[in-house]
Amino acid sequence: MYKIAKANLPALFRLIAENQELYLPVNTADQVNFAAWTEDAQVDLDKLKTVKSPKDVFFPQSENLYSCVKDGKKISIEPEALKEQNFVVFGMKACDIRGVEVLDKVFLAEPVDSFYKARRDHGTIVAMACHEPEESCFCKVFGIDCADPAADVAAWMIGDELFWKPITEKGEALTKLAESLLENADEAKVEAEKTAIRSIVEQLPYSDLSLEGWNGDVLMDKFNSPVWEELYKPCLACGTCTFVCPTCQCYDIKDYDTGHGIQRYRCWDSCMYSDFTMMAHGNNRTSQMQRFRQRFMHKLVYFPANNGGMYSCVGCGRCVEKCPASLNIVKVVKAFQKQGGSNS
Amino acid sequence: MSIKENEEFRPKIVAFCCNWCSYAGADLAGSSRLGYPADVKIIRVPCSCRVNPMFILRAFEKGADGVIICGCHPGDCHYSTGNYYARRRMTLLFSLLDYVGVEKGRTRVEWVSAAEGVKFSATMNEFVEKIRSLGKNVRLEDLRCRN
Amino acid sequence: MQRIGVFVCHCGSNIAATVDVKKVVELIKLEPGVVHAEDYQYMCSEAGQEKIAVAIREKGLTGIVVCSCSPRMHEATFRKAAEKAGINPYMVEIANIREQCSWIHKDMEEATKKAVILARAAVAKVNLNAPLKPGESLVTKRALVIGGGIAGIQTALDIADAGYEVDIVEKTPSIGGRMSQLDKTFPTLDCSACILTPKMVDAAAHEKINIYTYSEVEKVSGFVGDFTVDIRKKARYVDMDKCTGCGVCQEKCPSKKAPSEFNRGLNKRSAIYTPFAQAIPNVPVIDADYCVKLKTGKCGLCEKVCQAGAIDYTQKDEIITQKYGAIVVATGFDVIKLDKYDEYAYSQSKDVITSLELERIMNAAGPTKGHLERLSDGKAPKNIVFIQCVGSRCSDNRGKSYCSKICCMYTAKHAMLIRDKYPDVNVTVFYIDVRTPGKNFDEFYRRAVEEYGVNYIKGQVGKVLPQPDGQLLVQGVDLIDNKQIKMEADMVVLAAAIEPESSVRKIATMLTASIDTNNFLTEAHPKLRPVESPTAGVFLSGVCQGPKDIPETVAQAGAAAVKVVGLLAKDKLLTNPCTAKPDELLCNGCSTCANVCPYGAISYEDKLINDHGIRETRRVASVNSALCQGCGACTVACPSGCMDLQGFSNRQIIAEVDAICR
Amino acid sequence: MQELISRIKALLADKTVDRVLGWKAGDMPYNPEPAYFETEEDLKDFVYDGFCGANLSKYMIEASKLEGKTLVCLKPCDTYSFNQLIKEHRVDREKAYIIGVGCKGKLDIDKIKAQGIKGIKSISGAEIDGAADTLKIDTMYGEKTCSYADAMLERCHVCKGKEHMIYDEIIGESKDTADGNRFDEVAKIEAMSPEEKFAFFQKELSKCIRCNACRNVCPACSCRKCVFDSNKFDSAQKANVVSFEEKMFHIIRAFHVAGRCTDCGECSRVCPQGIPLHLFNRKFIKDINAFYGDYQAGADVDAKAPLTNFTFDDIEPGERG
Repeated sequence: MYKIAKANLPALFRLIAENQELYLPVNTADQVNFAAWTEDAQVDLDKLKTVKSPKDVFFPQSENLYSCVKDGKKISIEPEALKEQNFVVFGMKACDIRGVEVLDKVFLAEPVDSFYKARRDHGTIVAMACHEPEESCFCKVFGIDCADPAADVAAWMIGDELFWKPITEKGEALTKLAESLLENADEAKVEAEKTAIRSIVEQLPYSDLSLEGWNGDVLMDKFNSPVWEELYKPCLACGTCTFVCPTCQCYDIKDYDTGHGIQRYRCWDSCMYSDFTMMAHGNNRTSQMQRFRQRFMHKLVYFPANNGGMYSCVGCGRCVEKCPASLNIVKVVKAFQKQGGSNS
Repeated sequence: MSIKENEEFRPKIVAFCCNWCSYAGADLAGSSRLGYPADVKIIRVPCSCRVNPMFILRAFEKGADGVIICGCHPGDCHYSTGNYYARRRMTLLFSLLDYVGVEKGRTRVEWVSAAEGVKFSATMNEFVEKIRSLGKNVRLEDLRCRN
Repeated sequence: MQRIGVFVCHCGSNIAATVDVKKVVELIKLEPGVVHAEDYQYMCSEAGQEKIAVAIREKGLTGIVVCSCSPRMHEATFRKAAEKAGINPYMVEIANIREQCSWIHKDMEEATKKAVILARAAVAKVNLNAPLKPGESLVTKRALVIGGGIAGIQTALDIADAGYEVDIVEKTPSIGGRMSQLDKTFPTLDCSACILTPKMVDAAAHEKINIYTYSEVEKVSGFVGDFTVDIRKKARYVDMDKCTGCGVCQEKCPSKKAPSEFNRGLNKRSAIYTPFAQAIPNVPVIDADYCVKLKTGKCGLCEKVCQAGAIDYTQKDEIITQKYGAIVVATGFDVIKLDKYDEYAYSQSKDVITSLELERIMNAAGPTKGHLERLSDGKAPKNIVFIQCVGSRCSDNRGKSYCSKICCMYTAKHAMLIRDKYPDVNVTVFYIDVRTPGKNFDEFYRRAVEEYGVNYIKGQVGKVLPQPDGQLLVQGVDLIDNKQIKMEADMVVLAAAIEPESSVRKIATMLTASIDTNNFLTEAHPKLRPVESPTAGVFLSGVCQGPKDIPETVAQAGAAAVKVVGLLAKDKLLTNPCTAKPDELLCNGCSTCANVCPYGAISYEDKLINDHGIRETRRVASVNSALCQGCGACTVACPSGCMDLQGFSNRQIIAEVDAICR
Repeated sequence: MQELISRIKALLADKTVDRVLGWKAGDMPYNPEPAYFETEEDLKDFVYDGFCGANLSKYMIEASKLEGKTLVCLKPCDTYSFNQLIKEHRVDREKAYIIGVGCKGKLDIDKIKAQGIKGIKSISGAEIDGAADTLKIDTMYGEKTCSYADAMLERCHVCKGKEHMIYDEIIGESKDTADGNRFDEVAKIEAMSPEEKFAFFQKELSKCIRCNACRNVCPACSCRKCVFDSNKFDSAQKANVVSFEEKMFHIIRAFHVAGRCTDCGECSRVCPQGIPLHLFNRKFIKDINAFYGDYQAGADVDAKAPLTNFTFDDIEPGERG
């Protein structure tokens, strides 16, 4: 266990950034999101949740896959280079780390997504415990301990000090790089902080949310439930929930005409959009109810059914805070509980 | 295309000309041999009211440095009222572009009649000069379109 | 993907001298969709068109790009050629590499580069072209002639002789126009009235001609073949059917203070009047501004003396709505106002007059009964100075930049007539140039100088100073002798510039006919289509198109008539297929498009729509393609992009933008 | 609120209306959601308080397709949107029973949280009846207070007034909460240099995640299919790249609603990244007022919209009004 004074963090960031890219929560125009560190960046480690999850560090909202360059009637293809430089993500929370684990299930399974894998291989994650969890958090429901996040390095911000514990080899390497700024520390303060966090988590209003009855066995019951008809109505069909979510992994592949060729890129897509999975014959989901249902069935039924019971929700609560119509996954779960009939 | 310091900057300029007045004005400039820089490329539209703001933004996105819309003089529209609508649309669009920090001179509307070959040529010369002085459009262009 | 053939025209050396056509061919072959490209001397020639036909047949082309002169020149030619060879004429696009490239650029490399880009834009567009089919519209077999001067009369007579109904709308109480105000005509010195009056009578008597005098065009809607026009027949207060034209009312009318328009305000007329003796119709009108009865309710003398009982003080303006297939503008001209030319003392001295006023003075029916006399004191003038180009060929904004064309000749005529009738009068003409192109024109001018001893001085007059004794001191320069000239005159005649009649602006706007900076109506092509307006179905006759003399006016009037007859001879016209077309699946039914449509071509209907399996009744736009003229206003008003314009679709224009910007 | 609920019950009972479009209490003190109610039983979850900011007008597009009448609760500013939708034939007046509900300014939970208030358990003072100047907020980290005015949505500080533009009946008092000029921010930007303007919008728009919340919530963006989702302009791009995309999207969106936007402020309310999107719309409104005379979209169903109208002597593009 090491520690570093909060006042020395800029020096730490500078040191890391000398060698590699460093992503961390930065305030831009009043909103905190993960972004590359620069000397002028307004780093904000106090904000519990960034607006977007940090998933785009590994799975960018838009990324090029390859370019076609036209020369007369000849077309040549230039593949996009894979990530080759190491980088550090500083300040990810336990829920977001679980989010990356969900993405791993999708992108690292065969066939492996080489773009994603390259980023995972080269990224070192410094996780941070959640000092004061908020009422929208429900990570506990998914067995996540936000007091003791596990990544390459775990960190705790306690008072004016940041405590630092390397966990993996990558974590050790980063610790070595930063050793000039780190000093040894004992774990007592950290243990006390963990206890404090856990006791807050116990009191959180959503912590006792029950997911009983949400698994692959009940697929058709849930799918055919009349509850969806009631639930979806306020939904505006925007992609806010999808784009702030740490686990949503759907993307679209499109071509951009550059005038001298095309760039084939992929970008996040949302199952809430009317043109999601649009095909020549149209869409396979024609109503917003179907699209709405898809998102929650995927998170709570299809994904666990295919991934050994792992839910693709991590309880970060971003959708709870950001949905323009105040809908969210918790309300969905509760509505089924209340309705009782189909399964609970 | 990167602009080397010593190389003369040749802007890309899109001119939307209405079929009845300005396109004919451009033809008259041509038959009167009233030159203007080759940087200007004309797109023929039936009326200035056919010019959708999306076309203008599209041009900038794809790397145009200036966009000019030419139509019949107010009152002379072949379709009676088209240029009046165009005038309002462009007034508001240009004002918004100015508001988001696009240099004012990059967009222009000019009323040029079929008889005004001289004016067409003079306007284009002037506009190209203005765009040259403003330099490359870097604020609106999509970087992917550079080569 | 289309199979596109690109044809690059040399236009002799017009294009090929500045644009490397071989290079254009070579580079355009690399564009997607282009399967054939070639160049040729003259694409518009028969051999050139045959090349297109051969390529269509042999290469299975589905789209054509011709890189040539302006589409305004030969688009129709190439469309026809394509159609003949079996592909839809609207699969042809023109890249204008002459007017908008080779003719304005000097550097070959630059012009070639631009030509390639223009060709690429056209190829990009053709890739998205779709075959279009014109609709049909019926032709109303009736023509409207606006203006009843010699131009209008001649046009009407020629159309009527071909067997079609014609209406003449004339805003003054009589047809006849400017020509009726002239005394003699050059270069033959015919009496103007003697040659005009028979034509006026012919027009009035023609069974196919219907004359609305004292009337104005109020509103025009519709399009070629099918115009609907509202004509305002102003209240005449005299029943046209009852009036016998005896003229007693005019004699008895006590209000005789109105300036005579016909005599250019040089004398007065009565409140009830016919403008001149030979007026057609020979029915007076009551000038409400001067009529005592209409102003105060008292008097009523004319009603009392009228044996026919034709006077009707209660008459109101009447609107007549009539359909026409073609409209001819023959609105003529007026002389400019001289308020910006104070140096000639026009407003200070009654003896400084315009040439048109001189015409009235010389005319036997004029204010002086044809005696040449000074208006200030009635004395016979001894020295007359003519000043040319007053307001014509003007480099500043006081006057007109153009030459009024008729002044040199009528001044020679005036000078000659004066010298002939009053040999003791000295006549001096100050001129910049004497322009006499025309049959027997120069001979006419030389007779004025050589036979009649008119004193021509090349030079400009700087000032005319009225002297206390009533004489006028003319200060000028003789440019040939290079000396200042001061001479006394007792009459100065100004050759004031002519300009289109002021009401033409309003009429042009109603007709959506374009007009130039001098208010002359624009012709569809300055050389090849001089009597047609760019607006289909609208034709030009006389000075409204540009300065001309009587023979030219009459010739143009006949030409316009032939064009009208050519139009009216058709039963149906093909309509422009480039009309707006909604995509019902995208339509919101919001009516925004209908709100900007100038033709009322968009309506809404509740329709059962199948939107990829979702069936519902929706309010959707529908376009009447016979009414739609294809301006595209609706396409931009439409927020969802549901409304698009065929032939100029959003994606086509964007493809052109992309091609130009890349 | 009791008066409102009993009136709604009565209208449901006598079949004047078939359903009610209002707000349902959420599972937090601040997250009520738009909801339909069809029975008296449903109405036990009905809520109307300071957090019911959502403009229900747009939901009436779908409600107009249903059988029978829908009772809709509209705040004064929402009624402008409803009128505009009538003007554009998107809602059916005959199918709506409009209760104009009173409004004393709506609250923005983000503004409360921005004051460092977190772990919120309950909030008192946001009820519609007992007008409180101060909100009392019970949190996991102790009791906090926040002034009502400081917690109000931006749009309420430039309130269009307490009058409903269209209604069948009005229940409850409204208050004009305006304490600022809605064009001040616009004027501030107008005064900047082009470089500053560009930097300002670049920074704000760089946050955009293309979630389309602004578009989808907007009552003026009522297109069945947005141009940015169709291939009509080849503009259907979803990427957020370091380029023109966001600017194009937001400029065109603002242009498409120019002269139709009632300035209801929903776009800024819902933006997850807190982008002040109203600055685009208000710029157009300010320009329209300056160039073509004052115009308030949605105030009068029969007024000619500025972009489908003209005068012969309108100012020329590029000139300043």
